[in-house]
Amino acid sequence: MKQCVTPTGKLTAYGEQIWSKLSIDIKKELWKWMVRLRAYDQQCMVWSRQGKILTYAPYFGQEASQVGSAFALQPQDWLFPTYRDHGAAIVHGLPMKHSLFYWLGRIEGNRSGGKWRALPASVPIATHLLHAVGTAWAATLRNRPTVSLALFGDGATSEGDFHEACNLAGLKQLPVLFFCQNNRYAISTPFGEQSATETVVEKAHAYGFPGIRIDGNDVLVVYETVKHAAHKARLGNGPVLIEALTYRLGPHTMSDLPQRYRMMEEEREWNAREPLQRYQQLLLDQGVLNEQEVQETKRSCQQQVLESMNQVLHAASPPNTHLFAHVFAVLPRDLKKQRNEVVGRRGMDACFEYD
Amino acid sequence: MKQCVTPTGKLTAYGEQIWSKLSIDIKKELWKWMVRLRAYDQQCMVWSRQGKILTYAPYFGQEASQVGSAFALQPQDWLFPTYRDHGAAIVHGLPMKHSLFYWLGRIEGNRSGGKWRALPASVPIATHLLHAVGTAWAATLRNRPTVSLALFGDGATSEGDFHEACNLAGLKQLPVLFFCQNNRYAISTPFGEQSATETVVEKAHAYGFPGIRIDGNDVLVVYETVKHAAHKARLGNGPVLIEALTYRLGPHTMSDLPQRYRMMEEEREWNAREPLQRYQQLLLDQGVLNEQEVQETKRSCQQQVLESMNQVLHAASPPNTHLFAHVFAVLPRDLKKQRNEVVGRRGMDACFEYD
Amino acid sequence: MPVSNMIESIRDALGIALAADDDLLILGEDVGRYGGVFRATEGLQERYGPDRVIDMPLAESSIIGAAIGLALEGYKPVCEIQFLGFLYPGFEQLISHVSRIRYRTQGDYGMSMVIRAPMGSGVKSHELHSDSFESFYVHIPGIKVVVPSNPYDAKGLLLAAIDDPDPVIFLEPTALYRAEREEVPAEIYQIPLGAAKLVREGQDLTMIAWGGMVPVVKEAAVQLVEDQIQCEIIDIRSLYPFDQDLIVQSVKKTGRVIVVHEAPRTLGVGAEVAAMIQEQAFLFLEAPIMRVTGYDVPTPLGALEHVNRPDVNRIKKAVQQVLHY
Amino acid sequence: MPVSNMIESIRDALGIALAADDDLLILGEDVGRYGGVFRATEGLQERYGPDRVIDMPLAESSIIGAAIGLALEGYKPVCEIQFLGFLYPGFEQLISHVSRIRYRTQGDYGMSMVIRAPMGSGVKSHELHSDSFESFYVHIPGIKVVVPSNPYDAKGLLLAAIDDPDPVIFLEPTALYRAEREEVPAEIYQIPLGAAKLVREGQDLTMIAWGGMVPVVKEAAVQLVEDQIQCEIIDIRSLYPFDQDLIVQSVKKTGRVIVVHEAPRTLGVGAEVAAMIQEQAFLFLEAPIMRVTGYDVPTPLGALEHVNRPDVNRIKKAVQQVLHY
Ligand SMILES: Cc1ncc(C[n+]2csc(CCOP(=O)(O)OP(=O)(O)O)c2C)c(N)n1
Ligand SMILES: Cc1ncc(C[n+]2csc(CCOP(=O)(O)OP(=O)(O)O)c2C)c(N)n1
Ligand SMILES: [Mg+2]
Ligand SMILES: [Mg+2]
Repeated sequence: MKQCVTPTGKLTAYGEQIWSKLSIDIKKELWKWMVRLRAYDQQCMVWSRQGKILTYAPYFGQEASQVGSAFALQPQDWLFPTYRDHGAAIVHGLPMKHSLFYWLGRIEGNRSGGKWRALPASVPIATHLLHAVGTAWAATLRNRPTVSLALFGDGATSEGDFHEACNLAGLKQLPVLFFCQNNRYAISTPFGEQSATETVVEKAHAYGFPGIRIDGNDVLVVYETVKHAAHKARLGNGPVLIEALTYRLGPHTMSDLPQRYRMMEEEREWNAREPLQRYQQLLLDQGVLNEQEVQETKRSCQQQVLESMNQVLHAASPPNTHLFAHVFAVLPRDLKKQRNEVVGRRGMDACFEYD
Repeated sequence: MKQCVTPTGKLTAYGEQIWSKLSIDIKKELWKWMVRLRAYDQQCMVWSRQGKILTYAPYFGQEASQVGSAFALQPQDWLFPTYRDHGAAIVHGLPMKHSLFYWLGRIEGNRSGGKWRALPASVPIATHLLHAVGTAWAATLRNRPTVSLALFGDGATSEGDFHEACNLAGLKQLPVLFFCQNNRYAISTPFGEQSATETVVEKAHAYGFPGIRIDGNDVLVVYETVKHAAHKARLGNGPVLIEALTYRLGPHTMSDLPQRYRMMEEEREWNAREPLQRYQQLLLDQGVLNEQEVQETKRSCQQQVLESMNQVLHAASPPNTHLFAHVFAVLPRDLKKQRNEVVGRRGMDACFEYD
Repeated sequence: MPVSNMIESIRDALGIALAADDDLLILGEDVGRYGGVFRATEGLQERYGPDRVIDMPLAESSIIGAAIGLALEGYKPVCEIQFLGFLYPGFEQLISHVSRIRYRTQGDYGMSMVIRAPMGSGVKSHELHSDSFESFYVHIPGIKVVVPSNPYDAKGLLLAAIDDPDPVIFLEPTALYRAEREEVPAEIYQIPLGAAKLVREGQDLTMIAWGGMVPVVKEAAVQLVEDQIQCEIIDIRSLYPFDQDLIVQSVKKTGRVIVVHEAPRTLGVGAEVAAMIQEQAFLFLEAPIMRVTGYDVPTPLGALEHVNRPDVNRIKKAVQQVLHY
Repeated sequence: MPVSNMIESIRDALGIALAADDDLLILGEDVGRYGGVFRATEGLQERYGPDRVIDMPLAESSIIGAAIGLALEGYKPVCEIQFLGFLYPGFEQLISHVSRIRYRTQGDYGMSMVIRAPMGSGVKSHELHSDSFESFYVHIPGIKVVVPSNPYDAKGLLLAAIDDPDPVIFLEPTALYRAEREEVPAEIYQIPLGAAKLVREGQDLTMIAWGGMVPVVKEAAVQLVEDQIQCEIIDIRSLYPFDQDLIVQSVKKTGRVIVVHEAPRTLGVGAEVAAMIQEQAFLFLEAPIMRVTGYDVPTPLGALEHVNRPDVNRIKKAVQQVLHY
């Protein structure tokens, strides 16, 4: 397992190398993103418990994987996140506000206007890996230096689509990065009951491309690995499978009870390895950060989250007819009739299209 | 690639070992089965061209793989064949007559009465691998020394179900043998355009069980490999992936034109490596067979094929209501009504159930 | 008599079935130590062990495909698919094999298995968690489809489904899992598949519904009494085979019908019900059969779910339209 | 004017589309050097190269899933699925993604793609090669479904489908591929999706069919003339959206209807047609709408195919029943 920063915040030998190459800006940005994402995630858990948003899938504990991977992308690159990867999506461009809309069950949040290149969260496990293969193929066909990053969990490796995506990507040597956040569990199912292999990374052998196993709680190694893999993929070196070892410190979703399937002891161990603290410690030790900055940043991130929610709560609700918007480019006649049923029923303006 | 008998009919060093262990009976039986299957297959191709049976999928050139693998099974073992593996099915117990019914589009041919343990041909590619995993799992749960043999082609390795079956089998270490007849093509698609790996066998790494690559046109190595793998699986050693290198000398089905996608030259090369001739040569050289026996056996096998067809052509046709037989254990009322429509329409006896 | 909600009565049925038949296996994602995402299998692995209540890898085709092999060997698989919207990866195993193996093997092997899945809207779940595509399964020849609307029926229908020699898709309305508690006998009982239930008698109009729509229709009927309208309510319960006779009988009495479902209107099960009724009770119809349904749009996220899901007002309005046709 | 059969007119349309749009890609199993198992893409890879006419691995989920990614990047995928019965492994990509991505992204990305597949019985194929489960696709919100019944329509509808900004399932009746040759203009033309075709005028009864059933219905109509019965025939062509107006107009004239399809009866598209007609033309109906269909059984092998597939006699008998109701 490749690692740059140990759980106690020390640089490994490999870490020293990487550290010396990176600008202060990037070092700080990686940290800031983790702070921001942490604030967002923690607040959403609270809001979900309070019923202010619907059930929520926290990435708590996986911030390094999500920040490090998405931050390594360039704006033209594609990101294909799951329901747990809104952290990565936010780093790639999704405004928190949009994410909050989504967790409120409002589909408008999914709109990107093409401003960042990502599909909304893929809910059916492993299916989006093939979409990433498709955009990567397009990049190859159009000869553009674009990579596609697909995020998925350890459980996803059992689905047939994982295999099909890897096979096609390996066959055509496409610029796609398969980034698995192996957080040890698929809901309650430990990886040992999921997979015939002990690691995810060894599955790469079956597809003719390299696999790399890294510490997924170490934002530096994640960033460096994805950046390097993306660089090589841009040059035509084909796909990479990255297994980032991490741990979901929170529940699967807010309706989950982790104590049903894992030990407090285990959670405690992983708490000690969590990604933000160790990296922050490193930055403090290295003098890149000071305590005051830490406190200020935390406060302002928290503020940003609250403001986003404020905006969302004050945004106009779409009319009921919004149900019919964007089902087709042009509504078929029968659907227009159905839409009119809704208009009549709710007394909404039939001409209004929410934007 | 493991091999016992070279294309010119000589024993390899490994072949000498195997040869010395086998009884004359088995040596002869393997040959006889190949002669029998060859006669059946060649005749079916003719009948299909003449329109006497419907379109037909020949296994011409793959007899060693089908005989060697199925012959290594015991009666309690399960066989899961594809549309091309009726050769293997016949070895495992399917009467030629039944097979002919099938190629005539008569579903009665699929009935086994449990006399041999096999499902009828699986048409949707790779799906039946999971069925084999299921029966193998049952054997484990019931603690019975039964193995399941799933036959499939090189193209099948691209489907998600291939992956899912291997993962589950590897995870639970089930007594299932995944036997891939790599005949180089999936209809027109060569394996090089099918798969990210050069071989099928290396895919086994991703599932935590061994893979073996053998000469699929060498009935001895096929038989020995499957028998050994089955033996180990019975002892609880889990699955094996066997890649048998072979070649479909005939068309994909009788509506296929192989010259659209492969060179005559290639066909000629593979003709020189075909399975029956080389093994027969070995038996003749070793004095296990003589020319007279060859001629007599060929004649009697041909006779058997013709007789089977005769029986089929003289068998009573099921009534139209047979459409409704075995859809459910007990026909729901509405289906009974539908069945009566057919009775009325054709004036058939509503009570008659074909058997 | 003990009182249960639907999830408890389902768990009760599963426990009874596990106890009664050593060959019965429960297979699914997180059904074991976790007890299922809705707790339908809670405590069952503890009691019957991990070889009877089996945590499967995250792969629906594997769940159904392996169940086929197990069924060939005489096991009775009861599969849990986490949500109906995640049955799609197993769709091929279902339509190409489960539904056809009895026919394909000409009776050698029946595919006696149950596939359970939560379905439908009403709890503001995320994408694909509220799909209500029961039509697909009703259209596939060779399988049966059942949807209970209350705890009592859930237990009796599930025990009947488990006992059935053929494959049964057993759909559980998520919105009803914990909605209502009622008396559910502790003992074994079965409700025959294919029999609808007359929920309420009335002479003015027949309301036909199933699953999550039954309580909504009941509430509408209660409110309509204030307008002197007496609705008859039929809970189809078993969508295939379905109880044409009870429906036709009712329509012959009332002459007016509405069918209510959450699924998209086009080719929702309501289409079949309407087509059948006009075939069999044409001369008795005094107004067109009206469908109150979800719209032909992708299952919405939580915020607009209530617009898509038929509610009391839409139903009452439709009743008035049919009555004043 | 050149004369073509359906496979030729489809190939013609694909060639035109490849020439007209550099971003159009054909993806499928054996579509390249082989030209497709029915030869629909014959010669196209030679002309446009292996980056435009692409042989895919044997994996339907991959074909549709990769097409989604390609469409996100502005490509126009035209996928060939070898037989409709092999679309099932791609069903999840279709229903969970293709049909919902425009909606899910709120218009950011339309899934402009065509999925072509041969369908239906009539040529005594082996298992799964004759499936006619068009209902599934009609029921899925967000996709369109088209079924041509002759070479001329096939070309015009395919060009319209390719031009459509939304996903279209384009189903080609295997039995008609080489059945009939007719004049098909060499130039580009489109037949709008959603418009049915009045194939024959008549005042006694309306026959509704599509795809492989259209020639059968036409033959029945010709024979019925001998009995002084004049049938009107509507070829729906586009199953979603479908041309309710033309149908309703016809029914208002004739008052009697039969719908004919090969798919199983229960929840076949005939159910939707019947439900819609009785909703919209209730007062004009003089007899129940009758369905002449495949039965609710697994698609049979060749030998009994003709029993399942509606034929002229069954249709004539149904017409008599409806007329003498
Ligand atoms: C096809 C499909 N089946 C089942 C589910 C239900 N489900 C949601 S998340 C999940 C577990 C996913 O585990 P993993 O891939 O490890 O990702 P993680 O949740 O740990 O991030 C399951 C089973 C689903 N979303 N899609
Ligand atoms: C799911 C599915 N997709 C497509 C087909 C059509 N088809 C039948 S055979 C075949 C090629 C199979 O190739 P391979 O697995 O190598 O077996 P072989 O025919 O060479 O024995 C294809 C694509 C099918 N039967 N099932
Ligand atoms: Mg996980
Ligand atoms: Mg092959």
